[in-house]
This record gives sequence, C-alpha cells and structure tokens, in this order.
Amino acid sequence: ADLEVTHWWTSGGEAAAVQELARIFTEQTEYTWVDGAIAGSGSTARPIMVSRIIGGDPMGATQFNHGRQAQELVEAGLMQDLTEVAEANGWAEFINPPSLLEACTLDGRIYCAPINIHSPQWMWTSHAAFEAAGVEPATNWEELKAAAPALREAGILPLAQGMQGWQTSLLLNAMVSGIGGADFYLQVYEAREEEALNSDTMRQIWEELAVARELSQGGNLSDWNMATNRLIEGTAAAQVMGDWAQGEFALAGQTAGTDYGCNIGLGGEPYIATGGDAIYFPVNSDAAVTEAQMALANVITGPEAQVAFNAAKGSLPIRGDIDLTEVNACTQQGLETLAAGNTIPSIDMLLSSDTRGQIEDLTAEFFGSSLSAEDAHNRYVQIVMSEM
Amino acid sequence: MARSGPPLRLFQNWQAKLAATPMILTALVVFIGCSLWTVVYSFTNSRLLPRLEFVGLAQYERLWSTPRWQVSIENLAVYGVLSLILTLAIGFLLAVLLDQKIRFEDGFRTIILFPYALSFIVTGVVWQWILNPDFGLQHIVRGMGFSGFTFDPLNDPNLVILALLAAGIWQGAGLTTVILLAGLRGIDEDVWKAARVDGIPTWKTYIFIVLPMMKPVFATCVVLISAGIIKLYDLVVALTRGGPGIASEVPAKYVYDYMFGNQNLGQGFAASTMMLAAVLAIIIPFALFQLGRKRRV
Amino acid sequence: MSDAAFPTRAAAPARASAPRGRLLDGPAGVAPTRRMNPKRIMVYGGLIVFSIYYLLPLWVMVMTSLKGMPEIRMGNIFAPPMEITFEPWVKAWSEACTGLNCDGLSRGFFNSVAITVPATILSIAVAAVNGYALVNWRFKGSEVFFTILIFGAFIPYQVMIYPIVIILREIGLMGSVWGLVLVHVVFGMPIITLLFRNYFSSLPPELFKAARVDGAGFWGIFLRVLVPMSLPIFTVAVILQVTGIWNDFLFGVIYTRPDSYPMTVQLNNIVNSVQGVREYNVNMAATLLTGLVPLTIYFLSGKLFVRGIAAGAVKG
Amino acid sequence: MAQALRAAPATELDGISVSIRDLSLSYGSVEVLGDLNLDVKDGEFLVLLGASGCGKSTLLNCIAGLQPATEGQIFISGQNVTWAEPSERGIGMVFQSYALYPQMTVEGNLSFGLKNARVPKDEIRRRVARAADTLQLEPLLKRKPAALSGGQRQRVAIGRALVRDVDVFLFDEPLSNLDAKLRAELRVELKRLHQNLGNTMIYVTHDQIEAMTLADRIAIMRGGKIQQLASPDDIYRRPANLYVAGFIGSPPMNLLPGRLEGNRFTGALTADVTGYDFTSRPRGPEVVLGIRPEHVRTGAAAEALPIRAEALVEVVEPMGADTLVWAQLGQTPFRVRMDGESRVRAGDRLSVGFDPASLSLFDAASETRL
Amino acid sequence: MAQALRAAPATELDGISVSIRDLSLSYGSVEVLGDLNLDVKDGEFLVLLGASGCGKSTLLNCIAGLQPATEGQIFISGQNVTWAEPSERGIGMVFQSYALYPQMTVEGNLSFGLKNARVPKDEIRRRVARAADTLQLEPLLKRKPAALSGGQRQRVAIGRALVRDVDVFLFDEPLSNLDAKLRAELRVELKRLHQNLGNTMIYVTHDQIEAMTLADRIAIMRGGKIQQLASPDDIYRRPANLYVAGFIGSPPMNLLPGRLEGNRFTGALTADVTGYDFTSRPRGPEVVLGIRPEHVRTGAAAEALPIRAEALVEVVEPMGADTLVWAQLGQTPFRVRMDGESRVRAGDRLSVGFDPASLSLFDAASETRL
Ligand SMILES: Nc1ncnc2c1ncn2[C@@H]1O[C@H](COP(=O)(O)OP(=O)(O)OP(=O)(O)O)[C@@H](O)[C@H]1O
Ligand SMILES: Nc1ncnc2c1ncn2[C@@H]1O[C@H](COP(=O)(O)OP(=O)(O)OP(=O)(O)O)[C@@H](O)[C@H]1O
Ligand SMILES: [Mg+2]
Ligand SMILES: [Mg+2]
Repeated sequence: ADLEVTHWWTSGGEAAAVQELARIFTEQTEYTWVDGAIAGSGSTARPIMVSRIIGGDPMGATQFNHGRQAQELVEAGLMQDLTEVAEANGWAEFINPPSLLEACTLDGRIYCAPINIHSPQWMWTSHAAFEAAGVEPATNWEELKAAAPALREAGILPLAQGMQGWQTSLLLNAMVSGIGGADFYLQVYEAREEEALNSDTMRQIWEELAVARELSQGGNLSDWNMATNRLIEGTAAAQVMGDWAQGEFALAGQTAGTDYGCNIGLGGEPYIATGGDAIYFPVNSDAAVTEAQMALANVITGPEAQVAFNAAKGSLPIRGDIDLTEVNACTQQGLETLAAGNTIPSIDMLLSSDTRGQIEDLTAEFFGSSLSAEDAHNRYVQIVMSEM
Repeated sequence: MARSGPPLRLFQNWQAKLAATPMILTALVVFIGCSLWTVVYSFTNSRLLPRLEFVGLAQYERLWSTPRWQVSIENLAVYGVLSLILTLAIGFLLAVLLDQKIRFEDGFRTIILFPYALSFIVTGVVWQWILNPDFGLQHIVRGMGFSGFTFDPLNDPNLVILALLAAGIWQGAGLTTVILLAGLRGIDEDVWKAARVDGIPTWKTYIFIVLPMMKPVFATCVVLISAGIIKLYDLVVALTRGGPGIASEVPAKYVYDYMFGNQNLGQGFAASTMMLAAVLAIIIPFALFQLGRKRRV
Repeated sequence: MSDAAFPTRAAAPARASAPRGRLLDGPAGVAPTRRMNPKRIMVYGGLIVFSIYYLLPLWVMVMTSLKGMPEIRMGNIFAPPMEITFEPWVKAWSEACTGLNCDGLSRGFFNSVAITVPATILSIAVAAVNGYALVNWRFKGSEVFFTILIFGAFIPYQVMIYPIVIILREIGLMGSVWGLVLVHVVFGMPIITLLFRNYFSSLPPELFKAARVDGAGFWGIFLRVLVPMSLPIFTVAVILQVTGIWNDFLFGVIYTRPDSYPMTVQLNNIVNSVQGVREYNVNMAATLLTGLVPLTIYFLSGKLFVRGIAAGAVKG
Repeated sequence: MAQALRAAPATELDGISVSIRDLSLSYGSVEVLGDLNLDVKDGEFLVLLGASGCGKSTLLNCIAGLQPATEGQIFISGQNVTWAEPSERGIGMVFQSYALYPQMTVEGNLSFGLKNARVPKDEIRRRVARAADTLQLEPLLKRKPAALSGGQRQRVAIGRALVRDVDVFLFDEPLSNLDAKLRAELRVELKRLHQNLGNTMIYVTHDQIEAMTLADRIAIMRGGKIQQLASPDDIYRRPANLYVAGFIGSPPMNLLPGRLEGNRFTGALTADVTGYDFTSRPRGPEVVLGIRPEHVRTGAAAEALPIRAEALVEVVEPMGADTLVWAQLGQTPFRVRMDGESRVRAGDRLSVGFDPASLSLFDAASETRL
Repeated sequence: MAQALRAAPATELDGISVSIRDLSLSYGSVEVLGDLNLDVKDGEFLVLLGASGCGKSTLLNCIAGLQPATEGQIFISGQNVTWAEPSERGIGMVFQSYALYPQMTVEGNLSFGLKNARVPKDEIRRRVARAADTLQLEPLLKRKPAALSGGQRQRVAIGRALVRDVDVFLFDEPLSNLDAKLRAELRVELKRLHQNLGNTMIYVTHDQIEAMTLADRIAIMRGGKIQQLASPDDIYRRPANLYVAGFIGSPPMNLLPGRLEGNRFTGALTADVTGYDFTSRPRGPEVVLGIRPEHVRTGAAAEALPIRAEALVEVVEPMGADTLVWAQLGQTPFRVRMDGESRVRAGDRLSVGFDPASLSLFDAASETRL
C-alpha cells in the first residue's frame, strides 16, 4: 500500500534526510512512501495536517514536534495506538532519553514514534568570518559580544538571526537554559515560578536579547537557512539555531571544527532540550494502510534509519544503543551531552502551542522594534504565567 | 385546461426555488451557519479541537490586550484607508488617461490589468524580489552612484506598509481602472458638451461634474476593494510574513495563526468574530445607503 | 472631451478658386493642432510612467528567470541577461524539489487544470442560474438570500475554514477534488451571482415575458433565450473564476491532498523550499509558469472582459 | 377556491372573449389595480388608454398571466384562466420593445413557441409560412433581429403572436418605439390585420391618435381604475368626466369654470346653454364648461352662433393642415384650432363662437358630466 | 489666428447672425456634411429638420464648436469662429438629454458656467434671478435635477443657456424626451421665449409639428445637404422636391406618377392642370403629381372643383378633430383627410376633387418641383 507521509522537512539537509528514510522504508517493507512535503515551516504545515485529520481525510503518517502539539488529536482518538508495536520492539529499552517516549504516551498508551532529538541551544560560528576580522572564533556568548566591534569593522554581521518569531524565541530559550542553567529553565517553563520569571537572571537574559538584537542589526534575514548560508559564506559570524543547521553546513561541504564551530547552550551551561520530531499515525479505516503505518513506526525507530536520517539532518538519534563513531565533532558533542544526561524537556513539551506562539510573537516584535528589554520582560512574564 | 384553484404557495415557482437551493444552502449553511458556529465557539476555550466549554468573554479580553492584535488592527486600518484612497485615485486617474481617445488603448489597458490575473503569492514573490535590498531597487540606485541610498521597506517596520501598498495596488488597481473606465464611458456625451459650452476646463469637468456622477460606480469599486482589504492575508504571507517583527501583521493572519499555528481556536474565533463585526459595521451602513437611494429614485 | 488628436485630413490650405465669392481669409477648416500638444504629452507621459510601474515587475521576472545564479548575484535585476539560459524554466517545470518530489510544477499544472475546469464550469452554472432565478423568478425571501450571499463575499475565509472542514467531513468530500470544487463553487458564488443578476436585470423583461407566452419553461427560457445572449457576462465570469481558482492557495492546500495539490501550492513549496541559496531564477520561472494560464486568458480576451465588466459591474 | 366558482354561467360569457371580474392587484401596500371589471367582446378591438403609470401594462400582464392578480378572476374564451400559465391561455402578446430573441433568426423567433408546444414540424412550417405571408416577412426569414429595421422587427413580433393561432392578441404599446411616419403606416396595417383576422385584440397605448383610430371601444384608465369605456366617438364627444375631457384631444378641450343658473352659464364668458343635452342636473351651481378647440368657430362663422365672445391671440402655431391659436378669454387661456389657410397674428383680437350642442358641461364638485 | 483676419467684411454679414460657408465634415472616409452653406438672420428661429442620421446634430455641433469641421468657415455675429472654443462663440446650447449636472442644485447648474468665467457674484445672482424669472424656476432653485420633472429639467437646461447672455441659442431636439402633452406645452413656451428675447435660435428636430409651429424658416436636410430652406408655409405648400414633399405632412402628400402633355396630366387620374403656377417646364413627359390629403375635397364639395375622381375607401381612421381615409385611386393608394364629423365606411366609394392651385408637380427624373 501507499503510505502518504506529510512533513515540513524541505530544506536541503532535511530533504536529504527524508530521502534516506524513504529509501530505507521502501527497501525494508513492501510499502511505498508517498511524500507529502509542505514547504514553509511547521506553522504553515501544521494547520494543513490538522485540518486533514479532523476532516476525516488523514494521511498515513505525519510529522509533529512531539510534545503537546498533537495531544488533543490523541485525546480525540484520532491517532493510532502504537503500544503493541512499541512493546513488541522494546522501544522502552532503547529510546533515550526516556522522556521522548513519555512525550508520546497518554494514559499509558503510546501514540507516536520519535524519530530524532532536536536540540535548539546551539551557537554556530563561522571560522572564516572570525578570521577575516582577525579575532579568534567565539566559543561563547560573551566572546561574541566582545568580538562584535571587530567583526562590524570588517563588514561582518556578528549575529545572523532570522527575524521570524520561532527563531528569535529559540534564541531566547537558548539563553534561558544556557545563561540561566537547567534548573532555572525548568523553574521558568515547567514550574512557571513567578519568582524565577521575575528574577534578575531573567531580567539579564532580556538585556542580552537586546544585545543580540543589536548584533543582528542589518542582517535583514528571515529564513534560518539563509542565515546559516551567511555563515557558510563567511559574511556573518554566528547564528543561534538548532542542530539542524548542521545539515546545511554538511550540504555545503563544510567540516565541523575547522570550517565552523558549535557551542551548546551558547557556550554556557551545556544542556540540550530533548524535543524533536515524532511521527504520528492518524487512525485510518484501511487495514492495509494501518499495517503500513506499523511498519513505518518500526522502520523509523530502527537503527539503520536512525543513523542515516540523523546523520543527514544533523540531529541526534533517539537510540542510546547505536554506535555513532563516524559522526562529526559537533554531533559528538551533542551525543556526549546526551550521554551525560544533561537534558531538559523541550519547550514543545512544556508549553502549549498557544503560549509558545505568544512568546514567538513577543520576540518577533522585540526584534522588529525598539521595544525595551524591560517592557518585553514584563509581557513575557505575563504570557508564561497565563499558561493553563 | 385551467387548473383548479390557486396552487399552493410553497409550490409556486417551485422550479426557481429548486434551482436556487444551492444559493439558499450556501447562504444559510455556509455563510450564516459557519459564521454563527464561529461566533459561538469564540466564547469557548477550544484549543486544537472545537469544544463547547464556555469561558465568557475571556477570549475577547485577551484578544484586545494582545499587542499583536492591536498592531494588526492598526495595520489594517492604515493599509485599508491608504489602499482604498490610492486605488481609487490611481484607478480614476488611469481611467481618465485611458479615456482621452488615445492610441493603443487596448495595449495600455492590458498592461494595467494583467497583474490582476496573478495570484498574491506571485505578486508577493515578485515584489519581495524587487524590494530585496541586496538585489533590487536599493542595490540598483546605489549602483548608480547614490551609495547612501536606503530603501528597504521589507526590513523597516515603518515602511513595510509601503511595500504592501505598492504590491497591492500593482495587483488590484487595474480592475478598478477598468470599472471606472466603463463608468466614464457610460456618462452622457451631452454633459461633456454642455460643460464645454459653459467653458469649464476639462479637469474641472472631471472633478466637479463627472466624479459626482460616478457615485454608484465608485460604490461598486469600494465594495470590491474593501472586500479584498478585509481578507488581506496571502499578500502579507507571501511578501513579509508579518515582519519585520510584527510590523506588518494583519487580522486575517492573526486568525489563521492562532487557529492553526498556535492551536488556540477560541482565540482565532474571537478574532474572526471581531473581523465579522467590522465587516457588518461597514456593510450595514452601505446597504442602508443603497436602500435609501433606491427608495428615493 | 478631447479634440481629435490625429485629424484625418490636414487643414486644407486656402483653395485656389474662390467659389461663389466666399470669404476665404480667416481661419477655415480644422484648427491646426500640433501632433503632440502639452496635454497629449501629459496623457501619454502619465500612461507610460504607470506602464513602467506595471511592467517592471514582469520585466524583472522574465529577465531574472533567464539568468544564471552567478549573474543574478552579481548583477542588476533590471538588466537583461548577458547569457540567456532556459535552465531555470526547465528546473521550475520539471525538476525543482519539494521534499522528495522533484517534478517541479508539472504535476501541479495538471492538478490545477483538473480542479479549475470543473470548478469554473460548475460555479458559473450555479451562479448563472442563481442570477436568473433572482431576476426573473423572484420568490419570497430570494432577495434576503441574495443579501446574505453578498454579505458572504466579505467574510474572511479564515472564519469559515474550520466549519467547512467539518461540513466536508460530514458529506465525505474532504480531501477529494470534488470537495475543493464545492468550496470554489461556494466562495465564487457571491460575486458571480451578483454579476449575472446585474446583467440579467439589464436585459429587457419583455424578453422573458415573451418567452413565457411562447410556452418556454424555467429551463427553456434560461437555456434557449437568456444564455445565448449572455456572452459578455459569461466571459467575465469565466475569466474571474479561472484566475480566482487557478490562483487560489489557501483552499488548495487545506482541502486537497499532496497528490492533487494545485500549481500555486507547488509554487509556494518551490519558493519556500530554500536549499542553500535561494534560486531566484527558478522562483521567477516558476512564478511565471504559474501565472501563464490566467495571463494568457487576460491577454486574449481583454476586450471582452472590459465589455462584460461594463455590462455587469457598473450598474451597482 | 371552490370548484363551483370557476365556470361562469355559459350564457353570461356568450360573445365575450375576455372577461375580468373584480380584479385587484397590489405591490405591497400600493394598489395598482382596484376592483376592475371589464368585458371584451369577441372580435373586438379594445384599447386601454391612459397616462403613464396608470396600470395599463399591469392589467395586460394580468390578462396574459405574467403577473398574478391579488384578487379577482379572469376568463378567456369562457375558461377561467386566473391561475393558468401564460402559454395555456390562448393569447399572443406583442411588446413595445419587440422582445425578439436576438440570437434566433426571424424564423426561429416565429417557431420558438410552437416548438415549445411540440407542434409537429410540418405544421410549424405551414404556420410560419402563413404568418410570413400575411406580414410580408418571407424575404427576412433567415435574418437575425439585429439586421432588421424597427418596423420589420415589430412585424416579426406580431408574427410571433400570429403563428400561435390564438383567440386574443395583447399589444403593449407596440408602436411607441417607432418614428412618427412608420407609426402611422403600421397603425393602418394593424387595423387591416384586425379586419382580416377578426380576433379579439386588446391594445395598450398612451397615444390618443392610436386609440382613436384603432379602437372599437376605448377604456380610459386612471390610477388603476377605468374612467370611461366607450366608443372613440363617444369618448371624444361626450367625455364622462373632467379627467377624460382633459385627457383626450390635442390640444385638449378648453375648460372654463363658472356658475350655471338655470340654463345660463357665467364665467370667462356668458352663455345660454339651452340646447345642451343634460344627462343629469348639477348638484351645486359650480360647473365647468368644456369646448374643443376644433369646435370653436371664428370670425364671420362665429357671428351666426348662439354663444360668442372675443379672445386675445397670444401665440399662433401653424401646423400645415391647420393652425393652432393660443389665446386668452378674459384671464383664462383658450385654444382654438383654425383652418391652415387662416392668417391670424399674435396680438389680434379674435371673435369666437360655438354651438351649445358641441359643448360639454361638468359638475365642478364631482367632476362628472352633466 | 491673427486678429485682423477674423472680422468679415461688415456689409456681407449685415443682419446675419450665423453664417456657414462651404462647411464639410467627414468621419474618416464617410462624408457627413458636404459643402454646406447657410445664413441665419439676426433674431431668426431656424429649424433644422430631417430624418435620423441626416447630420442635423453634427451641423449643430459644428456651429457650437464641439465638432471641428473638416473644411469651411463659420461666422457668428460677424466673427470668424471656425477655430474658437465653444465657450467663446457666444452660443448657448440645450440638449435632448438635458445634460444637467446632477449633483448640483438648479441654481448651481445655472451659475456654474458663470462662476467659471469669473463673472462677479452680484452679476451672477442677477442673471440667475432673471433667468429663473423668465422660466418660472424660482421655486425650484434649491432642488437637484433628480427631483424635477422632465419639463422642469428641460427648462433648467434652457436657463443654463439663458444666463450666459448669448446671441445664439442652439437646441438639439430639446423636447423629444418628453411626452406628447408636455411637448406641446413647452413648444408654446419656447415660442413665447423667442418672441420675448428676440435671440437667434437654431433648433434641431425630426418632428415636423415642432418644425412647422416654431420656425421662421425651416432647413430640410438629407444626407448632410440642405434640400430646401424656406418658411414653413412655403415648405408645406411649395415643396422644392419629391423628398421634401414626402417628408413634410402627416400623412404625407399623395404622390401620383403620370405623364404631363401640355397641361394635361394622365396617371391614376386625369387632370387639367391649367392654373398651376409652373416655375419651370418639365424636361421629359414623366412627372409626379402631388396633392395633400387635407386639400382633397370630398362629396358635394368635390363636384365644384376642376379635378375630380372616384376612390375606394379601405381604412377609416377617426382621429377626433378629423378623420383620415386611406383609399385606393385605381391601383394607387390615396389618402384623404376629412372633417371629424364625416361618416365614411370601409368599402364606400368616395368622390374626390381638388384645385390645381393646391397641387404640386415634380419632374420624375430630377425629382424637383416644376
Ligand atoms: N414591480 C413593481 N413594484 C411596485 N410597483 C410597481 C411595479 N411595477 C409597476 N409598478 C407600479 O404600478 C403602476 C402601474 O404600472 P404600469 O407599468 O402598469 O403602468 P403603465 O400604465 O403601463 O405605464 P406606461 O405607460 O409608462 O407603460 C405604476 O405606478 C408603477 O410605479
Ligand atoms: N463619431 C462618429 N463617427 C462616424 N460616424 C458618425 C459619428 N457621429 C455621427 N456619425 C454619423 O454621422 C451621421 C449624422 O449623425 P447625426 O448625429 O448628425 O445625425 P442626426 O441628424 O442628428 O440624427 P438623429 O436625429 O438621430 O439625432 C450619421 O449617419 C452617423 O452615423
Ligand atoms: Mg406600460
Ligand atoms: Mg441628433
């Protein structure tokens, strides 16, 4: 049977990763992968996916960021229960960190297959750019700030940051965990303690965000991969972006460590969020499709697909049991962090899309205007506190 | 041959009624039904899926305290007013120019009308490209020696509305021109002659005599243009994605983003209900005006 | 209005023979007008300026689509290509990728045709019948429904996306081409019905009465008397609907599945599937390709369109 | 409505082609036709005449079934057709705007109704040929209406009614879109057609000349009511009320208000109306005296007449065959129609006179004829 | 446009208000006006009469300067205005469709042109008041055109020309949008206006009654050429050619083709035309004899006349004041206008007769009057 898989993996590295996945799926099963890519980003694609599921015309499988995005669909009984497949294949044993599987679980049943771990807290640097400015590549946020004048002097954009809400809020959250630390991050987003939200740390983070706004001035970028491209070209020095940026570097033939640098948590506290993508399987009336769905769930979590997919995409595998000696220095760094248990839940797991969206709107507004850090901070506190 | 007595009321005209069922269904089920559905659910806390848990006016309170919504409303107002005025002004000017018994009228008209054939996606892409600071206008002007020249509306929150206007008018003024031209052509030739005999200069004739005579045609244009303005969405998405920051957000995008992106249907519904209310606030006076006009004639 | 700018005959010089002792001194014949007086210059000047504004984007699109990426990066977007390449067109049509599908716009093109043709025909058929019923067979409440319909033209689509998903689900058309066709019929209905209603009400009512006396029924009158004389308005309706439906993005993306995505969705995918550098030339070629069908229709039937607009839109 | 009401007693409708009983029609709260009764005899040429907006077309549409009546009944050829479809009523209709089907040839226009009625092809051909022959349309059969002149179009429109072999022809101002000359010609043709066919014809117009020349009887309408139904001659000579008197005749009757005491009228002039054929005596002394401009004699001819006065000429309109004189009789405007040969000038004093037999008297209060 | 060239020699244009010299106008290759010459006297009321499309409006537009002539000259009040702007020509114009400015009040309509010419406010007020007075527009000054009746609108249109204090008034079918009654009334008003103002007026119409009643002289046009320019009486009694004879009169003149040998006419009837006032002798024997329906005498009156015949009555049209009889004289249709009192019926034989002095003879080949 044909299995239609919808997703928004359309950038260069992402597309290459999907390619791998589709290849393996076709090789290992008798089913066909029908690609349903929707370009744009999650915010373009998700409504389409949701409306199709609600509209009773579901695709075979679909990407969501795992966490709370699909929770209501699951609650409404629109998603296939994968518990049997998971138990038969022992997902609980190899999926690491276990929080990944937890995010797929509702009332003890499993509804999605995690496919990768996305860590958004990375600061990427372009060695060529720093070289041109005659300074050492920055390894943390402070160094970047220090190098900024020299970079500007050399006509290099210190920080290449897309102006879209999700990218600017990604920067904010990277600062929360990188500057504030893991506990602070949890206090803010999990416990949503008023104290933490109003703390000096948080205040300072917003000041830093204002600095980032300064540093990214003149970039006029919107898509993240355009920003990454500036780094590849060497016309911008740094970008705070998820590990998927590596896909772009890889595609451009650049080598981690020599051509570009990577710093978890902006070079501060090395914690990575263990969010990522998961594949959900909408309930379906066609038995053949259901079989194909189970087969795909199995393939996705299998070692071969994990290696191929994550290598191409630059993300981390969900299995603790596979050998990734081949991977590059940056991925290695991520794996080590993971192995050390320095993980925090991703923002998708902690906040509703609604709250997350509001934060994105706030940071977008912040970057696109001269809103003061203090005002922004106050509004930020309100948004987070209003999370239901 | 004569039928026995008057036919039942319901079956009078039954074919017409039958033929009009698609319209009746559309009007009742889609336009009224869906709108009501939306209004009802705007009082709930529906998130990803609609559910009837009423929360009173909470969604509206939040809506009006959200800066992005306020910006959206402001943008729509600014864009709407400017676009309405400019489209009408440019449309009328072009119609007047085309009405001067010129050569190649068909050619000019086609040139002015063709963007209307393109989708907003296309329009957005093209204008994004032209306004791109690194390749487009700014780059060209700088290349001509004005190295200090800065024109980057797509990245300037204060100017981004200009970019939307340039693209929106480029796309839409053609239709207005054609309608107004048809209106101009419909004006009694004798009025022109009378004005010439009275010694009234052409421009004055246009402004003081012809323009007021075209009120109904302008009304048609205003309806068409405002329907487009309220729905303004695709162009923003294609051209600016609401950016820089939230500088070019519009209500329709707010609705869409909240309903689907942020998975807060209740909020989206509240926003769309507000849009609906705005539409009513525009249409009802207009409809009354039309009614009044008919009655007077 | 303006005097004839191009006199068919130049002012005749005083004729040699003076018949019947007429006065020949003083102005005679056509007043000498310079071919280009200041007013004319302003008229043409204005038109040309606007034409540039309108044509520039098209020019840029075409030129960019014919350039290679290196030339684009170096250069002037307004300059014609130094080296013409059709590579971007080929790529846009058949090679550009979205996810795993690397067949460019070609698939979307046929999908668009498959959606546009039935949707146009059906929506015009329904709207024409509506207009006819509204003008010639008024029944109690018909104007009310029409008012609601017109009101519907203003409702932002977003308001209705969700409930329509539910409606389509309930009637089992979600995701099928027919569901999309239905959506287009519904949303095209207000304006097209308005057009037909205005047009039919501008036809003499006696025609309708004569046909009734002649024993033609509801459909007989419509099909055999009114439709054959409604060419201008059908042209307008066809043009508006073809462009509207062809250019639709929102409904196309929500109410269909990927294998039946229309061209605009493919275009959006291509434009937004940035892989490394934005391939502006491919984007422009894709954009042009997508706009080709409606553009062609406009260029071919511009005159009819204008005439139809005059017949159907001006009487508000 | 009960079956019993439908068929009118046969005797009652004998020789009556179209009978209208208590017909009312309102648009919303506006009453356009009020309680109208009218019998049209078999083969009669009835003209509905009235000012614009008086409801002539509405009445015709009711008869044709194009406009459902609010109340009342309509009988055609003895059948109650109040609720019948237009095509079932045995009527043919001709419209002011011709209402030809523009995309069909003349032949198509003529045969459309027959095709709808599924008349056999042969029969259609026969009937079209006959109508074309009657109306001299043969050379035009293959043309489209756009390629015809106004008069030809009107003939096709008549032909369309003709082929349907109906009992009753309805005409709604069929000539008013034509120029004066053509109108005069077609008028005669229509009259001839009626003489040949002998059908019942109901003809709406607001042109009195048409009404006077064509009608067997004229129904003068005003505000949805019939003011007078009589032969053209009666209407011209004995208008039933002031409205009809003022409406008929061009220029209209001179109307002089005054008082009537015994047989003595005093107003702009003094007259002894002995010899006037009273149908009723006035209720009060206030009356209006009417005299048609063409019944006024002038100069020497006036001297011999019982009623005489002197008028001051204001404007003279020579109209070829005759001359219209606009004069003042005291303060009242007074029109006189004179021979085309007469030479009168503005400012002249004109002695006028007329016969009591040619005048009309109306009660000023009720406005009806005395 | 040197000033010196403009004034024409005074003597030649003395007493001439509008003079048109060799005027031609073509649209592309279609000649609409051909070498037209026309002098309109000071204070004259000239009517341009002709069938639709004969170029009447075009000529008027040329005079007004709304249509540049292809060739020729136009003089108004002694000035060569061939190239002048309409507003500089000293003309006022009134259009068929009124062409009022709909969004301005009546007052605004009247004063807009003056304001534009920067006439002082006081003067404007004075002139508007005068025009309003002349045309009885005072109570309407504050209304908009939409709130006026047809006749009132037409009066405003005239007023707009009036306030401009011009020498020449141009009217393009100003009454043809009005109904018959109103038309008759306004016609008289116009005549009165002309009598009071004494301006030159050029008036286009295709209604002969208007032409006959209003004109000092009528110019009959056909295909862009003037066929006859003469007083109404002359045109009616002595039509210059067959076209004019057939055009004027309703119903038109009876035209009987035949042969003229000496003074003996043979055709549908035989007649001795001794007493006819020949202006030229025919070139061939083929002639056409014309006699107006109203000059035909019938019955006893016919017996006394030199020319007599018998006609077969076909259709009788009673028209109130008189009766039209459509008859056959041999094979030729023959119209007779009789008194309204006469009682003739279709099928009757009618003896007709007329006086040679009242008939017209035309050369059959050149179609001109003999
Ligand atoms: N659809 C309608 N709704 C309301 N009033 C109407 C409608 N149709 C006609 N009327 C009114 O009915 C009256 C009679 O109209 P009708 O057309 O019968 O007049 P008419 O005598 O034929 O006039 P005319 O000579 O102008 O044709 C008019 O006053 C008109 O305003
Ligand atoms: N703009 C034009 N181009 C070509 N031909 C024209 C134009 N305007 C008028 N004509 C032609 O010139 C001729 C005279 O037109 P004009 O309007 O003067 O006629 P008219 O005598 O006023 O007729 P009517 O009584 O119908 O108003 C007509 O045959 C017409 O077809
Ligand atoms: Mg009528
Ligand atoms: Mg004319």
